[in-house]
Amino acid sequence: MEMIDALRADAAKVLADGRAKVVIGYQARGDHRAPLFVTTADRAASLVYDDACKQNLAVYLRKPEVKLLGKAAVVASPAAMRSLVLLMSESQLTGDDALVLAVGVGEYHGVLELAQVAPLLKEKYAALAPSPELLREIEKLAAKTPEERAAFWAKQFAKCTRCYACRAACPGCYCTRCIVEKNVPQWISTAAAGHGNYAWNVIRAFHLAGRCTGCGACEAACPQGIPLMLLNVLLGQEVEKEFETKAGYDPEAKPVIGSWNPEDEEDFIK
Amino acid sequence: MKVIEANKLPGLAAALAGAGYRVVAPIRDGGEVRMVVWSPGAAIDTRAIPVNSAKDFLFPKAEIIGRCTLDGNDFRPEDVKPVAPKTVILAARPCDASAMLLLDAVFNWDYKDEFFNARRAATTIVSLVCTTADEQCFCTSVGGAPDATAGADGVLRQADGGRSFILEPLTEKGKAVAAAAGAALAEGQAKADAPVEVPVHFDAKAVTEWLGENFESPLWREVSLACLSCGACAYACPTCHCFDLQDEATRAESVRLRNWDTCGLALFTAHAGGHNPRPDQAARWRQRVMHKFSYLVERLGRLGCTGCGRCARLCPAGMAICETCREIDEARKAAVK
Amino acid sequence: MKTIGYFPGCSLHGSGRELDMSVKALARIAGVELKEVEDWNCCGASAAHNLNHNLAVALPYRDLALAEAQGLTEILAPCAACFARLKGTHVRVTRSPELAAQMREITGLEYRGTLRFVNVIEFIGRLIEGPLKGKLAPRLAGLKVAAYYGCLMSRGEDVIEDEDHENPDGMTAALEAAGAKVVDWNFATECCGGGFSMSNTDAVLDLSHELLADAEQAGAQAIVTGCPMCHSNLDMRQLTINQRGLGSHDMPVLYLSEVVGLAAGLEPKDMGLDRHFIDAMRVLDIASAAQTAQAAAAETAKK
Amino acid sequence: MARVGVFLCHCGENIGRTVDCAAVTAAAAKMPGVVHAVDYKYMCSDPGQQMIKQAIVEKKLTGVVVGACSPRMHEPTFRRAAAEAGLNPFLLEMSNLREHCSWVHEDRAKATEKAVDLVRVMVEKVKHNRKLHSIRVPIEPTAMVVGGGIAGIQAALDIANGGKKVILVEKSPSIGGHMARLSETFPTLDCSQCILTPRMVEVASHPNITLMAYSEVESVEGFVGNFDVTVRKKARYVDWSKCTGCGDCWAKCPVKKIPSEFDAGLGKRTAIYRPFPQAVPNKPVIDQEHCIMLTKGKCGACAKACQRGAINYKDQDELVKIKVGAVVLATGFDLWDHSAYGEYGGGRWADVIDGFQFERLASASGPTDGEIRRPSDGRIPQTVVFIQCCGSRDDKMGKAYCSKICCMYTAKHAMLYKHKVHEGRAVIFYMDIRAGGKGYEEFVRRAIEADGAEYVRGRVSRIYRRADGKLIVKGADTLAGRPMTVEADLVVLADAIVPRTGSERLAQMFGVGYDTDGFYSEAHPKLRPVETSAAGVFLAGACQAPKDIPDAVSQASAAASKVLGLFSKPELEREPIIARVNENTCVHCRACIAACPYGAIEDFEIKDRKGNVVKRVARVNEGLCQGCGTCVAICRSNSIDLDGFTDEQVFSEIVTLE
Amino acid sequence: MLKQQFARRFLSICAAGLRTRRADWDRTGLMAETETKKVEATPAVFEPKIVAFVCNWCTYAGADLAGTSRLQYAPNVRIVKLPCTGRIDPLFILKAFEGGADAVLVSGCHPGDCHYTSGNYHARRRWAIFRRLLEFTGIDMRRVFFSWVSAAEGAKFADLINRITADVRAAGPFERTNPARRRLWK
Repeated sequence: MEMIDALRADAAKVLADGRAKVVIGYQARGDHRAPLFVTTADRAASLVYDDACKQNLAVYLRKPEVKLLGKAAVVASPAAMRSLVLLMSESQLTGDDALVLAVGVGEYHGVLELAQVAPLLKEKYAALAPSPELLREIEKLAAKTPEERAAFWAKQFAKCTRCYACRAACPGCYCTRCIVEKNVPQWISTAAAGHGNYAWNVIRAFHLAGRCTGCGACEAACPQGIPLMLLNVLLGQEVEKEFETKAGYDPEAKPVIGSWNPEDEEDFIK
Repeated sequence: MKVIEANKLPGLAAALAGAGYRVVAPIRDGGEVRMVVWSPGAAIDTRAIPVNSAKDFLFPKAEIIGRCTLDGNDFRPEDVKPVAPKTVILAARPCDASAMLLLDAVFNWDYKDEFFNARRAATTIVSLVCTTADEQCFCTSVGGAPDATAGADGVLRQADGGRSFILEPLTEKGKAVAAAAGAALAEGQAKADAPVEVPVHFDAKAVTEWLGENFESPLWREVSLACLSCGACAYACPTCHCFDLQDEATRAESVRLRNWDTCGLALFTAHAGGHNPRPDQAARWRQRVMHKFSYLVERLGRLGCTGCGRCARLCPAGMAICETCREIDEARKAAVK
Repeated sequence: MKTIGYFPGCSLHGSGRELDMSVKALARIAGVELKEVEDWNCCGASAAHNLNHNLAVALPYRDLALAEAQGLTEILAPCAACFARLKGTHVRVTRSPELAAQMREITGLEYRGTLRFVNVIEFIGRLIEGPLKGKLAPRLAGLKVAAYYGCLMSRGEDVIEDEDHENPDGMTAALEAAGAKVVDWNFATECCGGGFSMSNTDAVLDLSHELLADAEQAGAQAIVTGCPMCHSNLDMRQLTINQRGLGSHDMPVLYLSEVVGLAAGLEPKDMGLDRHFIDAMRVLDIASAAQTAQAAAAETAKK
Repeated sequence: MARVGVFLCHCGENIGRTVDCAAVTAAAAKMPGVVHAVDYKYMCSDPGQQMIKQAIVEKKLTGVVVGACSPRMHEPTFRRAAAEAGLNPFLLEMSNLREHCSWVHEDRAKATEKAVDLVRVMVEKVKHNRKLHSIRVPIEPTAMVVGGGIAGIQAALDIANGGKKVILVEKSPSIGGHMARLSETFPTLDCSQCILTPRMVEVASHPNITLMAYSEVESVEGFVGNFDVTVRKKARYVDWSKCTGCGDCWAKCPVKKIPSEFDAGLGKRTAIYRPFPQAVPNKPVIDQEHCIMLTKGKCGACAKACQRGAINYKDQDELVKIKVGAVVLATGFDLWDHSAYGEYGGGRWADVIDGFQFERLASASGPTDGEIRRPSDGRIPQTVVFIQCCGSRDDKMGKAYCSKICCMYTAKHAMLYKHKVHEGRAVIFYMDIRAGGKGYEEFVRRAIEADGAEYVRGRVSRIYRRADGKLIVKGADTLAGRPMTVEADLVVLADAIVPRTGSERLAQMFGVGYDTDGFYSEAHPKLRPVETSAAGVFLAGACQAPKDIPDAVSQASAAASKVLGLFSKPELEREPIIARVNENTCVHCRACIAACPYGAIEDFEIKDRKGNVVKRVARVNEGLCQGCGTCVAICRSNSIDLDGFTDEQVFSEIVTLE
Repeated sequence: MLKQQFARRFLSICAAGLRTRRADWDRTGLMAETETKKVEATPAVFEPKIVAFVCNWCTYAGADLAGTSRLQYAPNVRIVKLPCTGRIDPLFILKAFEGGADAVLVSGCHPGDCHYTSGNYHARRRWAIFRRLLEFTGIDMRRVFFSWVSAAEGAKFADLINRITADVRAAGPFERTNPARRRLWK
């Protein structure tokens, strides 16, 4: 059976069985892929899944209106599954909050309970890594002078309109009041330019340090094409190197920023 | 007939820049085409639909509209004049050009906005007749057309199968631009290419009517499920004009900023006391549609949508206002039956 | 381990012939090629460090550089002193760029620090875990042996890395594989007097005597060692010790490689077992006598 | 609108010499919000304070900045003055113009410029200060003492005699600890048990003390004044309320060969046992591991023997939750395991023993009735070698620190041995003799001079065991500069003192810090030696560092006085520098909960009127929060703020520095 | 780890000693001529503006000790006192740079010494990541300093401030290349 047929069959089944009230998946709209909320088994046939599905649907599990529909079964790639595990580790999701229609790399893993996600990831997708092109890009940038890097990012951040699509697309950005919206005192300048854009983009990346699961939804969401994954992946690598942990594999994981080890790196502290 | 070869468009830009214009044009940088200020060497691309709209140059995303200095307890307001350089926007899409008419109306409705008007007065818009479109384009559904010239001071028509362009001034401003172009434009003959065809997706009048009666429709929740609450659509929109005023201060000075804002964000209507009259995304999406297809029609007699399709192209969650309108249209038809 | 670099050093060509012979015999049946380092020179152990510290590093440095240049990655130095000098030099020059630079200048050769070093205990440990696994018979069952490590097989934190420096047990597995019983004794890491071999023979006699006496008290019927220096002190000097009236020792002293060779069924003479001062050939007889006695005892018990 | 008063102190000439105070005052007067600025020679003096008080009243000040010395010096002084004038003391801030400016800079212009900045920063900060009120926490006036050794006993008795209730938790079946195992004590050589047992009995009979023997702390919640400690009462299999301690049971127990812990393995005990005859409580427990009934399901000898029917093979562990206001940790020490020293036999030889084994050999109540007989063959050793610093002062193999008491007890051992075996030889290898203490040096001299102990300064490199059973001790006499060999019959190793196993887990439960060796960390090495970083948790005895009996007892009494001091008021007052959660914006990601060094942040469920959970959030426990602000910086949505150092305050400081 | 710390402290003391000696030497007049010339050539010495975020219990107290010991150091640093390094939000650093600081110093208790047991460990981890991000987005790491200074290290504090001031002075004003700087308003 084709992967997509199995996925559709499972979606129809969980709805028919009442195990889930809504299946969150993808639909095709021309070349675009848009989310599809399937609430009746007969509509499961509209689900699609292919490489064009860039959005991380885990993001919908926190949306109040979606929650009102009842328990969801969410179509999730390995990266999105890592997001689910991250959300579990941060008490945003618990055991029976959702089901997962687990789409792997080149195979389909069927309907999983949330508790089964981390074991699957550890077994099959422990080595998920950013693309070599991205890593090369980071290396290239890191090799430049601080002034060159500043110029590179100044050009990128200048495009930012502060639409916060990056934030909206990210399952990890689930704060109901983002720090950028805090105005007593004002943390980050509201103006979509210069220092405000620098601070916003730097802090956004920092708040995902040790939490980014590498799905790339933020970068895909950015209407201005800012290469946000350069920042996310840089920090992900740093965290992996220094603290030997990768986000989204352990539902019991302690937050990287929020825990410590006496042996942590400190050669920069003189 | 003023004609220019397609590959000489940069020459036109250079000539206009030389004549003291700030030249804004669709420039290709890497994978994307954006409306930006032309600089020597930049590649003008009239085929792709620019990511951003021409609005950015009349109503920027952030702007200082007030300033004061502080010296000890001494507080001194300063006069801030609009920054309004003489500008020509080359090859703006008709949907962007026609959006200017709505912006004009909004910024001069109950209050004449000094900053917008100064820039509007200094700006000449040379639109482009569309010979390309994509599946998100729906100008024809909202009263526009690929070859419409509303809001434009001049128009560029692609000709001879793309080898050249005809520049046709429409207003005095447009003529001034043509004159400033000087030798960059040659007098000659060319055959204008046919504009692209954009299918009609819905009946805008009917949508407006339906909206008037369906503030509480269950449809809103359904069509807004995917919406994630961000400003991607509004900030790409050529007509969205909501803004937020913010004061930011250091020890020595403070500025009043006018920043883009959007009804898509929860904070837009959040009250200080915690109440939010638009409590969920359904209410916010409804506002977006209502504003464009009902309130503005009612208030200014104009739709707040020119069918450029940017919002749908850029939406990270696959939302499309055209889609919503079509569903409304269908719901209406079903109801009539 | 198909091929390994081989550094015989002086003693394996002289007093330690048996070690050389037995190691080579073992390597042969295990199918390991020993590639002798070409143009090797003195490891610097015996006299060099008394004369000149630079010389004591430069000599082994040259060996290391040669071995590396010859494409070797691992060096087996059966002589414990050679092993200590070679590995010690490796540790020192890889830790100190200054010393490395000095040595480069003195020898005109470059050592990049890529070599690994194997002593006879580790080598045999690998053989019995690898190619000789299942090929050893407990031919020495019933023989009680004292495993003697001395200083060079037990000390030097950076040289002997995987041993308990006070109570080493690297030989135990090999000896037990050969069927021998390893006795609990006190002097496994004590000094044989090697450093005084030439200068203060009396001290050597005293030390070696104490060592032999403790082994006897512990019930050992043979001493097993890996170091040619220890071997020569213990084996060669027993007669002198007895002559001096310190004791009346008659203790065979074997190389570990010889013991394992016997277990592997090698001819004693091929390993030079007949070359010892104190008759070493008898260990097989002692073992077989003990085995017979035990069999008889078991028979009696059955009845 | 803020009305800030700025008061600049010249500190005699200390500030005025380098900083142009008049210029700073003039600059301050022009700062936004400042309505009053004066300078004065000594602001901390009575007239100076009076100036502040007067201005607060007359100028209706809403905030005060005092530019003077370090706030560590006089902040309490000025805050008290402000409070006396009716201004909330937390509306006063200090600019450090002396330690951070006038004393460290020479250039008058630059120092003055910096002083203006320092004042400005605090003016901006104080405008954002809020009135804060000391936090009052009720105190449960019951103390818990963990560990029933001499330190725990002393602390418990002192607290109990002070009129407060004490729960004494001891994990073994009897209190008494190591001291009960000692033969005599240095430097007076009085009998350890003779001086200890009356104290043990007093504990048992004291109306204010509840003794929980054979019990361990399982978990801890709460904070100073209000700890909720869960104690595991281990299954005893003997109903102590029925038991009279007659001894019929252990007389009948068929399992008699269990090495006695109390006798350091030299004596034997039965499976149902009391550790030693003077045990308190004097009641037996059944050793679950060795009892035939409990392991194999048959036997029942003790049940048959017990006339009171006190044996209960079905007994189970019981968890008891106890509310206490303060805790004294007195968990004591263990001896380091010398089997790591291969050169001393690696623990293989029976006649190489540790100090406790020697104590038991020398003790009249010990397995040899006080005769020094060596474990292997029971012979009286003619030569005993004592080796000091076994594992102590040995960074490589053992511990880097000096175990402090070994010099003294080794001298005592040598002395006791010589008193019992007059013709015997006692040879002591030592690195240094550290006999600092009242009568200690004299004691060591007596061991050498009167009792003839042979002190050899040097280390032992190796011990052999000869076939005849002699232990050949090879060492160096570094004073004589020669190697030395002693043929000994018994070797006593003075093993390093290490914290009790499991003490780290206990520290984690109570939030007490510990060092790399596992000893509990005092709050300040000099000035707060019995407090810990966890408020309301105090230390006594060797759990903090190696200690002899008088030191342990002193610290125990000190800890008891701290507890009584804490209990002297019904409520606790704390500085209100604590974190607060904005529950509207908190999304309960729990990062703060994981990060808080004090476990002061808790999960909290916000419920509607019907009791449905509307939202889960983090909530700060005011009693536990110490105000470090780590949670504040970790919170991504910035839903936590720290009173006294709010984001607004800090930002205004930073922005002011532009 | 302790040994490393010791070595580090020891080295910093040595470095301080060397500097003092060189300064003494300068005062002998041997270098006076060149000194004068230099002053003439660049009359305005660049005075860097450095913002220091320090904890109350160690570094602030260490700075107090530098004061009571009358150790002289450069007047270029402005201290913002927090209870603990754990309180220092990454945005504090950004804010300081936004406001035109030429450098930022973060300093607190040595590992194991934290008054709050582990605030400094949290801070250390935070900075390990955040500094990479700053570096990658174009903030020169010669502008960000981290140091452990205990309440007993008055000399280390004075030396640290002198070293930082000298380093930043050598690096020059950050105004032009500072990516976080507030520029929009001008």
